[in-house]
Amino acid sequence: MNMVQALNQALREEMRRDERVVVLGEDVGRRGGVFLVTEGLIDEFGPDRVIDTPLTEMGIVGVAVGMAMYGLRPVAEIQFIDFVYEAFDQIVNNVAWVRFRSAGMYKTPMVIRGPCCGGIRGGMHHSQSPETYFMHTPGLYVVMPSTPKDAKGLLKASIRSDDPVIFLEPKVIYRRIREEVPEGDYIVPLGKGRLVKEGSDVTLVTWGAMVYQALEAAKHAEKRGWSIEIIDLRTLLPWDKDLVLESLEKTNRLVIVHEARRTLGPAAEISAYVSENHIDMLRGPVMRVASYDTPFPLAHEKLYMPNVARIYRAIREVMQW
Amino acid sequence: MNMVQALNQALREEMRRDERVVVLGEDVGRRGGVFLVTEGLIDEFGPDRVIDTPLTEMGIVGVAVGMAMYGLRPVAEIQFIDFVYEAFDQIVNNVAWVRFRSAGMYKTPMVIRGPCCGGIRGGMHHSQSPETYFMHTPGLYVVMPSTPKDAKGLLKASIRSDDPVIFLEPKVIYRRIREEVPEGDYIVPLGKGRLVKEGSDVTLVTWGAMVYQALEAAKHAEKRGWSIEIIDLRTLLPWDKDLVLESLEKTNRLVIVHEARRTLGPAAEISAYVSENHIDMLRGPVMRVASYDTPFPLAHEKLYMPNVARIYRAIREVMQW
Amino acid sequence: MEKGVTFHRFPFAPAPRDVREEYQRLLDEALGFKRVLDEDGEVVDEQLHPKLSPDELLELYTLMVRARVIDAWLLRLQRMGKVALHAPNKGQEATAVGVAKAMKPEDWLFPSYRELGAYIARGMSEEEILDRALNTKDDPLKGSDFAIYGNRKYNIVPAPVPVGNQIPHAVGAAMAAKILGDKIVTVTFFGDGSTSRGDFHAGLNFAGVFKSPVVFVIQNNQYAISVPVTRQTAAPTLAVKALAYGVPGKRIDGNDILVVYSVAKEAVERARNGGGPTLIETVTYRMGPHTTADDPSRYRNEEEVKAFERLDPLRRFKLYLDKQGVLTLREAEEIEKAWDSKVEEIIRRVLEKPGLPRDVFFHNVYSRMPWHLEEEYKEFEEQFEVAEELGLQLEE
Amino acid sequence: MEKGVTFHRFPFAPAPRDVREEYQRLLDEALGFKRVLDEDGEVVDEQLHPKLSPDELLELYTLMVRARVIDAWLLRLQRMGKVALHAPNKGQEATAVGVAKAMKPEDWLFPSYRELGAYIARGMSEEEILDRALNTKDDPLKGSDFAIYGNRKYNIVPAPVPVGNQIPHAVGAAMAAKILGDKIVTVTFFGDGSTSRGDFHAGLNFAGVFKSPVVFVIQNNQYAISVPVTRQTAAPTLAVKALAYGVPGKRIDGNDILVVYSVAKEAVERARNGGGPTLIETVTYRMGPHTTADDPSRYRNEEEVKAFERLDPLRRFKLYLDKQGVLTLREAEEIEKAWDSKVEEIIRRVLEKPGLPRDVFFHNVYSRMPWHLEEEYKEFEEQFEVAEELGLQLEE
Ligand SMILES: Cc1ncc(C[n+]2csc(CCOP(=O)(O)OP(=O)(O)O)c2C)c(N)n1
Ligand SMILES: Cc1ncc(C[n+]2csc(CCOP(=O)(O)OP(=O)(O)O)c2C)c(N)n1
Ligand SMILES: [Mg+2]
Ligand SMILES: [Mg+2]
Repeated sequence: MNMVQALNQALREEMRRDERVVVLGEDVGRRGGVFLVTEGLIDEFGPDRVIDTPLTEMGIVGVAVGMAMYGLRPVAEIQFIDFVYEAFDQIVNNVAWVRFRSAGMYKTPMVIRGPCCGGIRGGMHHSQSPETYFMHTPGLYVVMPSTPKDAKGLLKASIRSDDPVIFLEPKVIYRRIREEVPEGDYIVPLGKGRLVKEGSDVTLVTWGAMVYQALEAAKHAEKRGWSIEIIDLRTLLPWDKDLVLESLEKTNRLVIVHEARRTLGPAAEISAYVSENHIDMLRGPVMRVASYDTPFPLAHEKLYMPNVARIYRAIREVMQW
Repeated sequence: MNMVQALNQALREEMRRDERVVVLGEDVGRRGGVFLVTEGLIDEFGPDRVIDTPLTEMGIVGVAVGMAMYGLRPVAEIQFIDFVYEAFDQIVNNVAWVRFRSAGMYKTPMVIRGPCCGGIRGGMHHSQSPETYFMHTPGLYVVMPSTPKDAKGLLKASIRSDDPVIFLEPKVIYRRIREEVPEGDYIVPLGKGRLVKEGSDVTLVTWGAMVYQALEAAKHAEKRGWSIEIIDLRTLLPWDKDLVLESLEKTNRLVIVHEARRTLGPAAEISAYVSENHIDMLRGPVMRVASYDTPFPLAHEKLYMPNVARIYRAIREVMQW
Repeated sequence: MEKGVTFHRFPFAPAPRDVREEYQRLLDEALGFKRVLDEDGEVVDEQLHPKLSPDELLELYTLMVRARVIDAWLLRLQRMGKVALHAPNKGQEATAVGVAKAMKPEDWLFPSYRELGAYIARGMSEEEILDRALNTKDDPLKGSDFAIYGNRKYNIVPAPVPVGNQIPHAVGAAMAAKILGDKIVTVTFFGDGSTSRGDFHAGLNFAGVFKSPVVFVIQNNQYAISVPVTRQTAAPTLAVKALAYGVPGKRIDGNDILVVYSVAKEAVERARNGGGPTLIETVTYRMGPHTTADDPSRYRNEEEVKAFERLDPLRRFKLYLDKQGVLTLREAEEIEKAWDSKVEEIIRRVLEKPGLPRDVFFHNVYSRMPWHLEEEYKEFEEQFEVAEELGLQLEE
Repeated sequence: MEKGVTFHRFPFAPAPRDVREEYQRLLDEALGFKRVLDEDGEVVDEQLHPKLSPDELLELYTLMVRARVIDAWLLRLQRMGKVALHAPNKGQEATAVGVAKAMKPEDWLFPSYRELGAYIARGMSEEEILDRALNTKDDPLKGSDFAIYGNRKYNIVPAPVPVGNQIPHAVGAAMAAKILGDKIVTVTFFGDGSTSRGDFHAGLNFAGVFKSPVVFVIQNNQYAISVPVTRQTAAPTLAVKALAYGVPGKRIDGNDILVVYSVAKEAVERARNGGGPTLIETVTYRMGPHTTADDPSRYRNEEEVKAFERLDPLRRFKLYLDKQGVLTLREAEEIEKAWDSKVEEIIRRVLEKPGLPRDVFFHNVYSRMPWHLEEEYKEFEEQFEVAEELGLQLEE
């Protein structure tokens, strides 16, 4: 099963399980979403629970906030996460802060999900990785799956979460990665990473589609005799500190890889956290491999995003210490 | 002269110097802005150049983008920077990226300025420090002055910049700090920090109103015999790497203090940068003193923001290495 | 879900006659102006005159008085440095109370920050208002944003300070209620300035498309801080904006509690019965400054304020009650005085209360504190030891 | 700047008669529907019929043909994997060309992504369009977003992909021109879906308040991807939305180039002469898929598309030209064929061109590269050496 199907299944099962779960967004109904993540849901659950909305992200999110406050569990689709910024006001002030503002009297159990990240020649507005904007906003969870199985389990966990979740789906692997996905109920808990691969020389922390680049780079590194441990964080806020530190204890070397831009990309937080609290664990620099600090380009995106060569280069760098 | 007067003078002089400079925002005209930064400008320059707008930050910024593309140099006021999020879509996609999108055929020489930061019992929406959201957005400059003199020189430099500038004014020191401010023309270049105070044991990097907390904390530290160097970054993006590294070369200890929240606050970038490129300069952990990862509270704000005790604690910590 | 041409509305033709006629009617209401009472409390529209008992009338009056009294006290408390900020309600009591009384307790209110009368009408006590404003240990919103009131107990959702943010929330809640089959209505208040925000546009548009049970109340108090409504929009009225969304818009005298009550009641019940949303522009006037931080002399004359005093909703309603024989002017004044003393009494008590715990802001960020916040909490606790070591008195 | 009551617009009274009468007129136009040509190219409105010379008519026709030809080629190139994405224009040529020809060269156009005819009408060549779509070394936008065209040379501002973003830009540019005393007009295109965005609300409102010289053109092609316009808004027409902003809104046949030209010309000149903004809803139909990534069969029937074919703007204009004796149907077809061959020829040439330099995206982020980007640039350059070391062929 691919990730689109896994997400579709997660939505379907959750909507069957809990009638408070509704889906809304642009083209999510009869069109089934532009990537077909919501395909067929309108046939099973009808237009009251699978809601084609007018074209305004601010409206989609703002209305979902009201629904969540009232007692529904809305899953709001942003057609491409790059279009989320019109909703930023609603996300910061309301999705994230209603609970605080109301001293816990109201809450916003909702998911904002959408395709993110590069690799499909989507250009500036169909390729972005906006984790930072959300990770810097208290009150939110930020999640990004890298496999179909995780996608299903994480989306279910997100829908059931009493706290709002920004759920980012790397569209380049929507249909590219297939794996066995259990039918029926299971969740992948928020806040827990996944050990993708064990190793002893370098801890490579990453998430989303970069997991696959990291695996490739590790192969090259291992040809040189360097053993690479790979962690897929899955949840970016709060990130799985324990898993990272456990690995670092062994390797004492850290490389963080992400598609988000370098300056204040998520790696900055992980790096700064480790420097602040565990500098004694570090044998050398904490390397960041990230997209460059430019808008996402249409031309040469594969040279803009982290690739195997750039990840390998960072590994080589830390191995010199 | 205080900072409000210095900013007013900067605007007035720039508007006299260059008739393409216009000011727009909520209540900037007859009201002179809620903090009186634009006081009297409408009398001198008329309502065509000092424009009271309808109540929409998206509109203010979106319209200013069009003005800038056409050839004006708009200075858009956001009444409190906490209200900037409605404009976030326009800021990311257009203020920051018009130049890239148009391959340099159009540009957006404009300033978005507004009062920021805490300390006036302003509560959640009159106290925020949103540097991160802008620093993670390529195409922007991000500036925050800490003195009247710098405020004038930096605002002039920002207005003359061909690149767009987010100009954040720590409102708590609007009227609290007074100093001699030169009449007439001078600029403080973007991208250059200021050495506030020399010292040899710890480099304390900060900006905005935290400069004054840092100075206080340094006094306590010096009583214990620790010599503190204080750098006021003034520009957050791009930040003055050379000044910081020069200082670190001497001290080998780094503490970063800011009002923004800790997780992916600006300190994360500075810390990660140093860890990545100059870990050999570091004798111990890079400490961050920041506001907590919660919305800005009305109650007990002085315990929420960095204070002398918390800064001192971080200094003490790095001095143990 | 059928596909096809049924989804097009007269694409290559003018609007049909029935649509034109309906819009003609909507336009008339949106450009018109309805009132029951004139400036002197004389009934000028018998049809809209609600048939209320003397007790009910007395209640409306008392609620307006209570709003005015607590408003004045909050102003004073702010001047004394006890309250961080207050947004005066004076002059706008009729809209707040009239709308709130048109709602049922199970309906949800999404107010802005200038509707004390509505909170009181829905059951919030002066003591609670003061706990909130003074951030005592009993502050129901636990020291979060200023000038904001709300409590789930009364189905009053605390407003976000960024104006207009609550408009789509009211629509979303209304959509949710409809989906769940709850026969409730949501009502949201906002100002003339807030009609310029994206939230207004999104909220009204969704409400129109989904025929949501929601009533939008624009308190057109003529200003958004210093910006007059003529600078806010080139539309001749705010009610006419509703027509952009296929929603009826009514323009009424917001300083006449009887017309507010009647028109709001009709709109609320229409919404409850599946008739869809209504937008009501209540024309009113902000008699005080925008907030305690404002200086209105910079942008308006005292004569102007004076001129609008004749339209004071309490004055007009008192004259009406007097004429109706419900209450003499002197009795009316006595009620005012009594509430004033009562509130003074409450304030004395509330001022004695302890404040909120110093770690209050660590709570209610998440349903459970995540590890990074827990670690920060530890650092937070340590600062008190450090301060002691330094001989510092930490400001709170 | 005077203070005071002059800023209030009939606060406690209905709108005066002149305002009502004006709004009556505006409502009629916004709910109406104007056309010069009927489905068979017969003139049905002599008053709006522009008096154009045969050469001018021929030019209009040729421009529409060129738009349709390059559109079809872009579709083919996308299917061949050469173009990342294309948003077909078929069916909407009359609006694009008609509006563009109503503008002067010094006027500024803020298009969306579906107006090839307008770009061509303002001077953009097929070669330039192909350079853009294929990201050759001559791509004027240097490999930034797809499906977007623009060039300062023709005063065509490249659109942001987030729909509606450009609406306030057009208003801001118009305000700037007015401030600077330039007698130019700005025009912006956007779709029916885009009317729901905050940018539309802000842009229209500013234009109304500041009486800016701007013309808003909504291409109502009945869909926003799969969402029909009836789901986009409950308003009966899109033109009626203008009334919320004190702006006139006109509803016309967007598949009739003559009415588009006439009405746009009038609006543009009105704006130029200080008359303020106009919103024009051009009713049209998207004959193709939303983009090459879309599958319209999921949400609309082939019969529907068929039904709208009679309204094809080229078909109708050809019939008109034939009736007017400007061009026979056969001559018209020959023009089409000629352009098709010409474009095929150009494509052959453009496909030979080298692409953009691999470091292209490091440029035009700032006016001068700041230090952090310079450091990243160094890392960027190093990856090629590393790749070589690893024996890797880097994908570009
Ligand atoms: C989004 C946003 N921008 C700016 C402000 C600052 N501000 C507070 S109230 C106000 C004016 C609001 O006017 P209106 O909507 O008419 O309400 P009123 O205060 O008159 O009741 C402004 C600009 C805000 N609260 N929110
Ligand atoms: C802000 C934003 N949200 C979503 C999208 C994805 N999207 C691209 S085009 C489109 C529909 C636009 O419809 P309309 O405005 O009617 O223009 P049309 O495509 O019909 O010409 C959508 C939803 C986008 N480009 N921008
Ligand atoms: Mg107002
Ligand atoms: Mg459309």
